[in-house]
Amino acid sequence: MSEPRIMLTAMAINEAMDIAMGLDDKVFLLGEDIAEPSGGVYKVTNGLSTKYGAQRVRKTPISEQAIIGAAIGAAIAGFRPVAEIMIMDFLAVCLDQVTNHAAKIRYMSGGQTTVPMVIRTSAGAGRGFGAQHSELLEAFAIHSPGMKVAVPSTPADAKGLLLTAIFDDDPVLFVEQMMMYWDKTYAGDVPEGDVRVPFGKAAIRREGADVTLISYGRQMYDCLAAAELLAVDGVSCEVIDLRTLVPWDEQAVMASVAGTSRAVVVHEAVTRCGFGAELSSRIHEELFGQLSAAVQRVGGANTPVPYASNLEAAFVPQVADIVAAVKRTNS
Amino acid sequence: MSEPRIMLTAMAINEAMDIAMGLDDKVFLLGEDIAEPSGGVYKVTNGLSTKYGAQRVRKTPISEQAIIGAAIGAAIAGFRPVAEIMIMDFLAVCLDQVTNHAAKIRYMSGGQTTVPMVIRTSAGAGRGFGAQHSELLEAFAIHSPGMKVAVPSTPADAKGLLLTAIFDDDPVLFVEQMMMYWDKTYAGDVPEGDVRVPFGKAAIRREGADVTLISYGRQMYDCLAAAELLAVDGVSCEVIDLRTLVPWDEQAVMASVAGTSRAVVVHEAVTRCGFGAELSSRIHEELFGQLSAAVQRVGGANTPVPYASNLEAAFVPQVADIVAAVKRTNS
Amino acid sequence: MADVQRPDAPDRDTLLRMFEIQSRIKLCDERFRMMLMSGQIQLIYYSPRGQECISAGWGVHLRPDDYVVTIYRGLHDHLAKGVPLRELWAEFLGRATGTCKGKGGPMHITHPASGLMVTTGIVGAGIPIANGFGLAAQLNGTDQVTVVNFGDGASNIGAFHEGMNLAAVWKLPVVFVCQNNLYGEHTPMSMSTGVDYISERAAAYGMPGVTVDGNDPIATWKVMGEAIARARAGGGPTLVEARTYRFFGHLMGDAMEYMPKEERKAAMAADPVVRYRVWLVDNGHASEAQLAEMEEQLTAAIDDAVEFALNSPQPELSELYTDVFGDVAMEGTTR
Amino acid sequence: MADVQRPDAPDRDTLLRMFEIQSRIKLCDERFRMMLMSGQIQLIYYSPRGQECISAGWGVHLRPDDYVVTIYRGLHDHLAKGVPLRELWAEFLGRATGTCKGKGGPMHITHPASGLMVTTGIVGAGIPIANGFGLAAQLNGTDQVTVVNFGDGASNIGAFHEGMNLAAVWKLPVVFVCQNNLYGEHTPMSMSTGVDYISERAAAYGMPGVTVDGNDPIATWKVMGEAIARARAGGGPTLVEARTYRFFGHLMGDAMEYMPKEERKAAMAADPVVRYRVWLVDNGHASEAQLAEMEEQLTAAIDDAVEFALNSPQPELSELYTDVFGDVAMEGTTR
Ligand SMILES: Cc1ncc(C[n+]2csc(CCOP(=O)(O)OP(=O)(O)O)c2C)c(N)n1
Ligand SMILES: Cc1ncc(C[n+]2csc(CCOP(=O)(O)OP(=O)(O)O)c2C)c(N)n1
Ligand SMILES: [Mg+2]
Ligand SMILES: [Mg+2]
Repeated sequence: MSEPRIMLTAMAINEAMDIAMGLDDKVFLLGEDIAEPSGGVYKVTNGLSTKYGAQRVRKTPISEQAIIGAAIGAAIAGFRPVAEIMIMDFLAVCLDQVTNHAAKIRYMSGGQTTVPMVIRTSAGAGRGFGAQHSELLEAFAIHSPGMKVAVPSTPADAKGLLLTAIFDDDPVLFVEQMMMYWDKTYAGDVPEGDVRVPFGKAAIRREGADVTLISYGRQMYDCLAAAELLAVDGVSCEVIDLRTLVPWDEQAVMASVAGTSRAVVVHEAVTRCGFGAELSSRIHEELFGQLSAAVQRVGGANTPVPYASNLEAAFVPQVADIVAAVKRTNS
Repeated sequence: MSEPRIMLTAMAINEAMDIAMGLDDKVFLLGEDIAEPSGGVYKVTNGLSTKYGAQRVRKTPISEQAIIGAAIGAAIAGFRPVAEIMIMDFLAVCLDQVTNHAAKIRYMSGGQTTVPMVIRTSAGAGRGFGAQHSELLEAFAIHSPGMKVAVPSTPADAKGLLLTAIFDDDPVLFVEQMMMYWDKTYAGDVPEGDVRVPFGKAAIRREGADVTLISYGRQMYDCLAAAELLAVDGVSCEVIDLRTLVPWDEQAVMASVAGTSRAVVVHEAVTRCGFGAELSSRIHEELFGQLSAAVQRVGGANTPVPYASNLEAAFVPQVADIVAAVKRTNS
Repeated sequence: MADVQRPDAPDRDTLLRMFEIQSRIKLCDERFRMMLMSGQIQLIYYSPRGQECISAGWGVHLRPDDYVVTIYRGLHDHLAKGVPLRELWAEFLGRATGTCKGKGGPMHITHPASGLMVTTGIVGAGIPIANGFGLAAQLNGTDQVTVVNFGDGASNIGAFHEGMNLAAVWKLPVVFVCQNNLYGEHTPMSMSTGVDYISERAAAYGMPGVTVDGNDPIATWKVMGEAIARARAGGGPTLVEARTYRFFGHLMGDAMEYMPKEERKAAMAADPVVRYRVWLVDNGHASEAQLAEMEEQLTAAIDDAVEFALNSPQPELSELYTDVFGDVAMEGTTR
Repeated sequence: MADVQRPDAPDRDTLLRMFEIQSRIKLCDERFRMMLMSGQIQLIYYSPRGQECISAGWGVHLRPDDYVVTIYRGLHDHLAKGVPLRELWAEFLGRATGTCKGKGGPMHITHPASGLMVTTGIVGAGIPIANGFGLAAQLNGTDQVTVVNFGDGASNIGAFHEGMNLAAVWKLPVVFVCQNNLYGEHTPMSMSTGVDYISERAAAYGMPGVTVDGNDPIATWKVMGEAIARARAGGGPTLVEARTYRFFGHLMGDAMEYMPKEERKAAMAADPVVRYRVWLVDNGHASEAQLAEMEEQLTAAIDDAVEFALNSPQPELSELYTDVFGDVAMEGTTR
């Protein structure tokens, strides 16, 4: 049942959808180009329309409002739709359906109607896609009460969190960093079968005593790399991978930072008003007296994502930025 | 030229548009129902279509994407459009035009094309409008590099900041709290003529020594009220009104907090991932060693805006919440 | 229509059920406006007065398990779908006993037990959501129909377009009811819309489109019946434009300067509910006494609902934090 | 069309100018694909191959001060509007000498000097923005025309609907050019769109709509000319659907499993640029030598542009922080 196998992220996500559809015929997928013969522009839904048919793996027109709207209605009526928004920046064309409807309907109905749906979306810079295809916008959903948000970093989490998301009774924004889909660097063990990863439980990816690095998604690897480098200088970093941002594991974070007295938060999204600001604020609010230094933030530049590869690389937070931030907590 | 007169907020905003249109025939207005005979659902554009004609005060269909798009194109072509999005929650139906286009076009074009436009929008709870007509969403724009953001608190600022916004060469989101439009409580002196208020310069609304209250828009008055109450207990509050959030006056804030060593940030928007988180983070980052307590945040509840008047009132931050937050900085 | 027998009319029972729905709406609306004007209650109120026949026209065709989606101007639709008066009034007044515990309010009336699934305040946004209900029925293999209501102004927003096209491509069992009251807020339809008849837009999706006089209950009943039957039989969606008039401006307190006085006067003089009542009596479908009794009963039910609502408490303050998420553990989150 | 004289054809100069634009596009595209396949350059590339005649069709009608808006698949439109080869190539390669200093990239080519105002990567989003250029011309009282290009798939998104309606209501001098290549990414138009001809959608806005064979340069030239002339004369907008075929999948590297092989083969066999070339020679509009020389010159210009681009530096790292705002004081903002 839970024999581990090395898998790529895209395959793990595919497997989660496969398992969910096998378990519950109320689960269906909809989105642009997700069906065969192509199986999705990133091949993440590959094979699923062949296995489950065009009724349950539904290709849509280029109509993101219609996609999310159909998912909302079907979810209220008892289904568990998994809607794909091809690239996260396109959330902006359907945000009304996401924030004004999916997120608020449970509340506005006094709990009568629930919206158990998942919005899967791929995100992130690094592919030379330019300013309108490279953003991480999780902050929009986090600032919209009613939405849950997951950002996996490992194939096992991608699978396990997606299974949890699909069977959760609230709408979940599920963020997949496209750089990770098919890159072997990010491959990892994935247990077989219906193994779920709970929301709101962070993973401690490395234990350490001097400073806590808090991140999620692909930036977790940069934190690990920074921790390696810093270890050489004798700085011991604890690396926390949040896995879900709404809810997020305050307990684990506070416990770690209470121990280390120093924290750095890292994400790819634009720093200004990003989730790092929320994390930083909460840590200061809870642990002010126990901190040796201000919580440091490392995020994307406060700019649109540039095209030229050197600028794009500079936009994304680097391992060196994390190392520098850790050093700031020690000065 | 600058004889002060007592005006209501809506009138001050109206006067700014009137002056701008008189000064520059490239300024025009567009939005739903903004023309005569009704002059806008809140009468903020009253009289302007009669004075400047239907060509320059343009009623639109209910098509927010078309409104913002038309403003963007015209702005690039040399106009200074002032687009009205009736209620701030409706930003969600046109966010793509705002964040992916208005905000990014200067950058994506390498500075060749600029987008000198203003998006005026009314916002805020307190009118019994429910979850979809009551939100403050300035965080979305702040997290979208390229957008400037202004949130006036006084009629003089409403006029002066709007004039600056219209003649600024970047897109500006101009947030008007609808509770203030016609309420005499918020009336104030407004200088005559083309008197502009610069962006990025905070106003110190009350001087104080013990704690700095930082806010913007209508919540500034709650800060003043809290300061009054706290003065009775011998706590001296400095009240800073940011006026613009992008850019924001870091210098003034840091100077004040360096002096008081305590800060509370206050806004109406949902607390989680709101601009208060950014402010709190920045203050900690800059002044950690000089702070006596963690920066406290007071914001809207982490919920959609409820309908029942008692719940709606509880959603919005109260003077008592500010007082309590100040007390937390002293414990 | 006053003194003509209509060969296209439905049976007597249906005729009277339509009148009952219309009257319930009309009387409720009158009570709301009266109580608002007298200051007894305070709320943002979008009167549906003048549009009663439209919702009655689809109301009598629908089953309880059919789905309805509507908008802020939704009172008539809520009542036509059978949302109970007490809970409806309580919700309008923001009471704990309301359909949504007072947390949604008039713009967000929800009552799944009656099939009233979503009321939205965002123009056009209900249209894509309605497709989801249609899709659920299609996937479940039931013959449930979804009716989604919206205004003429809504036909200019993106969500309308995306929703209509998807419904057509997927042949969803959804009836799109455009209640064309000739105005969107303060703007006459002709100033904002590239066509004269909203139904012309159906062709852009390969969908049947039909315009009906929404003030003629029988014609409306017929057109709605055809569209609903087509959807139920798997024949796909229809766009029905029901033309009518909004008696009282966009919302209560609206000065209505933009509505020509004569136009409004004429529309009110031709009050479709009053006209229909006369026709029912004149043509022997009901006696004056019978209708008067029905109206009395409705008035009594409204009296009861108003009292129920006024006597109900506001929600507990703790309700601010509930129903954000399904997990109790995530509730009670502070600011 | 190979051996027939066309009475509807424009003068010889126009015929040759169209061919020149088409060839510039075709040769540029071939160079891009060759360099990509050989690994000399790396970028996300959306080939416009097959769609050349459409942009050439409007290109010869436009003045430098007319406005064009286009999309990620925009190379043909950029070239038809006269964006200079060197800066264009440099931008595609992300160099400091590019139209946008390398900061925008192929999806965001901007060159106001040629009237190429906006290139967007968001499907449909250019349509509402194009209206703004049209409005500017209208308010300024000039007779400038705006041409906005988009795909068949884009006709299903909300922005299309809102933009078309507003243009019609305001009678804007905008020509909406739907380059219907029968696919949106991997999805054939028939699976996503409720109509067979996108031009049918124009009626939903009271706008003239016309479908033309976008592979027939002369027919396309004629239809574009009429639409542009109408807009220039104050007659308002037109929706032109130019039907064509996308030779190479959605983007470079696309496995094209979803495009029937025979269909693609047939389209490529009927290559409109090649066909047009033959027709020009067969009908005496140009000699083989003349066209060959033109192609040689274009090739030389492309050689030059490629060399220019390859020899240009990437932008300075400090450029990351510039052009976010107009105020220098706000630049250099750190993370
Ligand atoms: C997206 C959006 N834009 C604007 C509004 C403000 N608004 C509320 S109702 C309305 C008019 C709608 O007109 P119509 O669709 O004809 O419906 P009616 O009110 O006439 O029933 C407008 C503009 C809104 N609620 N949502
Ligand atoms: C709003 C939005 N949704 C989805 C996409 C992803 N996407 C890019 S191109 C494309 C297909 C567009 O098809 P069409 O409009 O026919 O243009 P073509 O590529 O065929 O020229 C899609 C779905 C996008 N860029 N923007
Ligand atoms: Mg209307
Ligand atoms: Mg296409």
